Amino acid sequence: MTVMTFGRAINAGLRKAMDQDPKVVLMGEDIGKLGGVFRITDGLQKDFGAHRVIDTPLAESGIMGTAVGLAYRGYRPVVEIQFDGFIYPAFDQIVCQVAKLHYRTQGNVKMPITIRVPFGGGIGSPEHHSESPEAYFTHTSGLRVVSVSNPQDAYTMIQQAIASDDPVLYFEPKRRYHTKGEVDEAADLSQAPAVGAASVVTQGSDVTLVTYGPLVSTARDVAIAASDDGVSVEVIDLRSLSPIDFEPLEASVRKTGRLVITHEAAQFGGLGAEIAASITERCFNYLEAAPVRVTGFDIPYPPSKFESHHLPDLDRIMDGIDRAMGRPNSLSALEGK
Amino acid sequence: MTVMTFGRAINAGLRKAMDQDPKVVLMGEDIGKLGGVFRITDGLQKDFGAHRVIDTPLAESGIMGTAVGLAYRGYRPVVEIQFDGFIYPAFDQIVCQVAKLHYRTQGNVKMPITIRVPFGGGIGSPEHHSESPEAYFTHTSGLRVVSVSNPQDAYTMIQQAIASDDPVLYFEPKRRYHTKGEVDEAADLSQAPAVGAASVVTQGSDVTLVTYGPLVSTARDVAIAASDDGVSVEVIDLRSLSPIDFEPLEASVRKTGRLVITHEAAQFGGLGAEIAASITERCFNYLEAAPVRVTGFDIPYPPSKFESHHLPDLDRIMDGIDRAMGRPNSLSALEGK
Amino acid sequence: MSEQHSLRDGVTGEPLTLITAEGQRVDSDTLDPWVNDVGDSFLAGLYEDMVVIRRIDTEATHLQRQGELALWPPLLGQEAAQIGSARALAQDDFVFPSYRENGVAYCRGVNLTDLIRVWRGNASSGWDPYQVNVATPQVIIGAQTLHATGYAMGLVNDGASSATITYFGDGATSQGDVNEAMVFAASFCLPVVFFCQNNHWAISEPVGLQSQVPLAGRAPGFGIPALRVDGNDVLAVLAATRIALDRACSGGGPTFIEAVTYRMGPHTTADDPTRYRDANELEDWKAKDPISRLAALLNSHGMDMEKLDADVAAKADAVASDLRSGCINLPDPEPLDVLPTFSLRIAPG
Amino acid sequence: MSEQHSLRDGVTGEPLTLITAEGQRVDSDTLDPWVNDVGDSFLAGLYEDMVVIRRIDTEATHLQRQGELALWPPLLGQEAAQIGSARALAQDDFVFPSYRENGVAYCRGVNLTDLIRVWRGNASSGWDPYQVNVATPQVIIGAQTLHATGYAMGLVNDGASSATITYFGDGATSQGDVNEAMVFAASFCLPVVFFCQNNHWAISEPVGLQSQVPLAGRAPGFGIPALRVDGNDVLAVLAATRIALDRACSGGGPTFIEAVTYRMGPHTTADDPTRYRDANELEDWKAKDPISRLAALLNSHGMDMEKLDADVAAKADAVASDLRSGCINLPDPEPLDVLPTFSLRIAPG
Ligand SMILES: Cc1ncc(C[n+]2csc(CCOP(=O)(O)OP(=O)(O)O)c2C)c(N)n1
Ligand SMILES: Cc1ncc(C[n+]2csc(CCOP(=O)(O)OP(=O)(O)O)c2C)c(N)n1
Ligand SMILES: [Mg+2]
Ligand SMILES: [Mg+2]
Repeated sequence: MTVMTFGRAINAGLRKAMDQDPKVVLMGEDIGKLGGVFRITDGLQKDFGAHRVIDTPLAESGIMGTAVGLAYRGYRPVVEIQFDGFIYPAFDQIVCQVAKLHYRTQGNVKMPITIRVPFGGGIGSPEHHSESPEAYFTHTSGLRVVSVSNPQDAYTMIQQAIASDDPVLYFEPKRRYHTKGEVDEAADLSQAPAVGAASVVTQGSDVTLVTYGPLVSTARDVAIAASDDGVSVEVIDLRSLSPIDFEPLEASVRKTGRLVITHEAAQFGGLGAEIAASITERCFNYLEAAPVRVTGFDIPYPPSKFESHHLPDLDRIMDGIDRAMGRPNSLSALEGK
Repeated sequence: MTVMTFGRAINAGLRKAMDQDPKVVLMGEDIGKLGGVFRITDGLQKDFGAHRVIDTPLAESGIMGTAVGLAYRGYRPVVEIQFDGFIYPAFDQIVCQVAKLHYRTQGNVKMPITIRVPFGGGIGSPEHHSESPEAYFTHTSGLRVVSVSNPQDAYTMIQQAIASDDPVLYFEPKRRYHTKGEVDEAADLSQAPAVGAASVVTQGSDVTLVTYGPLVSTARDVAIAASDDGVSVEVIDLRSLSPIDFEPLEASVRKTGRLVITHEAAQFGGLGAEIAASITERCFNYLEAAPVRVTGFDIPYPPSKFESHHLPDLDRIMDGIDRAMGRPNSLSALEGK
Repeated sequence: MSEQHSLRDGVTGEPLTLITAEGQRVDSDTLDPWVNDVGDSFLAGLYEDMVVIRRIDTEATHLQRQGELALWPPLLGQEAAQIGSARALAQDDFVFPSYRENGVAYCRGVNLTDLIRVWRGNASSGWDPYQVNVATPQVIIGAQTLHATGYAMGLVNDGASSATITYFGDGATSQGDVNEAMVFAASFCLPVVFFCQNNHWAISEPVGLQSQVPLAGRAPGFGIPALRVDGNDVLAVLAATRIALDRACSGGGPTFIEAVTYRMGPHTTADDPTRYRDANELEDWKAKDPISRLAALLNSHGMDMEKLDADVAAKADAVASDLRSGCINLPDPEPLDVLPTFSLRIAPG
Repeated sequence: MSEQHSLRDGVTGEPLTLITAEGQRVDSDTLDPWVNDVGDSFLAGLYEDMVVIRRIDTEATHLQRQGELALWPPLLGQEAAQIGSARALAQDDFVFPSYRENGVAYCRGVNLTDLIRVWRGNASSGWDPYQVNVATPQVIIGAQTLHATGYAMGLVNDGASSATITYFGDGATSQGDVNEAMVFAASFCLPVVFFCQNNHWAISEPVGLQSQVPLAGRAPGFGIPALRVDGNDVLAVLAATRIALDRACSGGGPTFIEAVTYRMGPHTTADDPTRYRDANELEDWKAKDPISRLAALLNSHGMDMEKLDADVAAKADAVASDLRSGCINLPDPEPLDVLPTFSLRIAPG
């Protein structure tokens, strides 16, 4: 076990994947000498060469389309999108090519592309640097989507994503890059939890709190704070956003009867809607209350002076728990209206 | 009242909007002499000139970005995207510019752009010609999204969309272009139902069936077929997909206690998830069963020989109604598993 | 002719030609050295190819009219562009086509039934790309040019000495992707041939709407050498493609070829070109037909055209009949085949 | 110098220059006619502008270091490119900038406090574009070039005789949008000036990664005339921009200007250029500083530089102090201001 930051864990995972498979190549803007604007690829170009850690021209569709061609040729490209908000120029190549080529060719052409996306807010950046676009991709058939919440998962899951023959979007909670945690670098990948498996982070019996990525650590804090209030919260880290591993969620909701979902992305049509709808379908007779969603507002990501109000935080999630528990909450005053 | 096809009704609405406001310009591929591949703009270039009905170079991002500039200058561009599957190259301009500019500039710069998208399947076309990408846009804050289901709405709502200072995605169910219906061309726009208002198409008391666009007419057929089965179905045409006019939905579900939602788009993260989640939040104590979704499969749109299996049709929606009603249905055999 | 002059000609001037519309062999300093080995029997082979793919095109159009195909994108008029380029390729070279390169696919050995699976609605792609080194037809305009670029990057990394060729239309040159592909190919000096069939129309839009200057002129600004050739001249196209492939395979990087040709049919069987284009234009281009000019040349060389035409017609008939029976006998897929056999999520809805 | 020769020079050869790095006035057939009216007092004004915006830049960088701004994108080294072009504009011309054009914004009359709202995190845009005819800073690389193109289309439809100018970097030239903007501008012959500040770097990527040939050479392939000018020469930039605006406003369509300059600071205050670039390169460019060369020229003309520098410093001090106090006194927004006052949907979550 080594203690390392989140960012370092991804770096170590990338290094291991590159060591093990010469077909793994990294591509992106500024990932070479600079090591990426977040330094996630720090040192890799020096060690593996510019043909495996490729600084590309400034064009996301170009990067993604080139990665498709490399995958066609048998490579396993790992693309870094510099910030969440810059993935959209590549949207067409992702949705029409990366996601569809294996279906289009009846599986003949595989697209083992990993798309790394530093995402989410909380770092005081200007527009387009703090977005949570995951729902666009979870709604796209043919893609796997994961998000990681701790250094160990970051390390393991980047390797699993690269090893997967399906294309994977790998969402990195950028505001947690400096969080430290223990990582077992020697762990056998085949013994690690499946990339698709959700995990119960904190056990509880009153209410199930589902989240992923940057809000997992907030959710842990919520569980602690709520227990002071006498509410026992079971926190589940989704890990895989598409497909979702519904079984642990169902099991938990059958036990608690109450569900809160939280994410930074806008609520309308966000992943929370799918989780709420699916769990309602699967556990209708167990639910004591409607699933509650605590999310970013349905507005473009606001200027950074507002982000503390925009992002779900301990207070807002606690309030969501109160709503799920039928306790007095911020919406109580609106009741009956 | 004039009887006209769906396609003709849009054409007439465009013509009226252009007549009334010289700032309305149409842009797109092949919309001039050809009148568009579906002939929706037939005759308009001849009558209004090539500076108002603009055949553009073949580049969707270019079209959308140019439309943004025209809107900056005070124009009201109406962009035709030739087919649903070709909207993705414009995704960045739509999501980062069209949707955000009014928020970014505190409302100083308005984006009264209408984006017309022939969408959905059922016309026997190859890949990328039959998609239902609406959920990408309904999840994007700052956009209005509507879909029309009959010639009268097509005629009225295209004018309302163009008149709106917000950007509007206007989804046209292409397989209904030849459907005929009565259109009141003289009707006063200010008397028409608001563009955001859902409408109850068929009244019923046992189950609420919510849909939009191409499946509204299927839903009507379902209501008739179900009534033979002794089930009274209330059909609601959403009309506005974002924002959703939840009140009539709530009222209906309070009455029926059961909800079925159907759309052609994939289920996972589709608009049906939002509707199910929102109605569960709003009507939890009235629901007799979990909301049921009947949708396209979670796969890329399949080759056309499969589309009759992929698209929700009368049988599959009837089955969804049976599920909502707790009657024997296609999933009964799986129960308890 | 000075090098300077011939280069300008080759990029933005009159298209380079070896066989005139009348079937006369003319010289070109640029192209001639690349077709020294081409004798009459090779030319006769190209002739056969062109006749056969025109026949495939006609047959498929009939099948569409008869309701056996959902759609067909004819290549009528573009036979020389497709055959001249495809016959320059080595087996290892990889093709990234658009939807219109049925002639190229034929040359690569795509099975006739596989050729029409997509257009009958049975499949989203008719063949396994790795069996014939041809990617599946690309519908998103221009997207494939980036795939060719990425594949070429893989070739370089692998130390392979083959190339990719990507086909796209005049309309496609307006797409960001095509321009980005040129940026990437130039930046990494990749073995890609950008083969633009300027058939003068993008559905109803004339090429002048996309660009008011010759399309080949676009490439040098990206650092990519370009050649503008008569796309109805199968020999000129062969020569130009050989130049480009030779450069690619010897580490010289990408080349852009504009093959100036004409789409004599509709955009697809769903299109009605009389709505937007002048019948005279079509007549002008009929006089430049790629097949008849080669016939005239072969005839002038003393070739027994009666025999050749009979042989070629027999071959074309056989191919057409295979195509038809393959099409008609293609069984409808089973409903459950809609589901992928690999890991995609399926909603229960 | 023949026209042919001067044109080639102007596009892909050495950048056109009027004031050398040493501050010597040299001739240019292409540019001279456009700056006949520029006397020493005008030059002194440009000098003041450059000093002031450099001072704004320094002050803002300090404010960022002191935690008063979240981020700042310095323009150090690019003063001549921004001032020379901005001072060529008429009031009605509309500017579509990237995030780095704070010097241009200053010239257009953007209020100093408004200038830093975005960088302090108070707003997504600091000013009302219609008050100053400058769009808000664009963060999505290249997107603004299409907006300039569309606005220019509107100008033509309105019969207006003004133009748009859009600023973007060397890195941006690789984006599809920038290339599509050239396609649209050329196709419709629109009054757009594509003003590329080639500052040699896109964050850590040298310009050679985007293009191995001069960027100005890109445009002619789209049918757009181009000028490659010394971007550290404020007079050459002024002349080139005037040429482009004149062409635009008289129906001649778009022009592409490559202003060859250098980003002497970091990409933004969050960047550390020592990780990727050689200190010698910076030294070389310091010798080509845009401000000192103009000082040398004015000095050689007998201008009283002591007085000028004192006046200019006073002005710069005043501006810097306004900027600082505007920044520090900017109140934090009220939480509820996060919600738009117009029709967006708000989730209750
Ligand atoms: C991204 C995208 N936009 C629009 C279309 C619709 N479309 C199909 S073919 C075509 C014209 C293509 O013209 P060109 O590139 O010249 O090729 P050609 O058909 O002439 O071979 C258009 C607009 C598409 N397939 N993809
Ligand atoms: C679409 C997009 N991709 C990536 C980025 C991240 N990014 C911001 S600035 C920059 C470099 C821009 O370089 P250049 O165009 O030369 O302009 P400069 O910063 O040198 O003025 C990058 C990659 C972005 N803002 N937008
Ligand atoms: Mg064409
Ligand atoms: Mg730069």
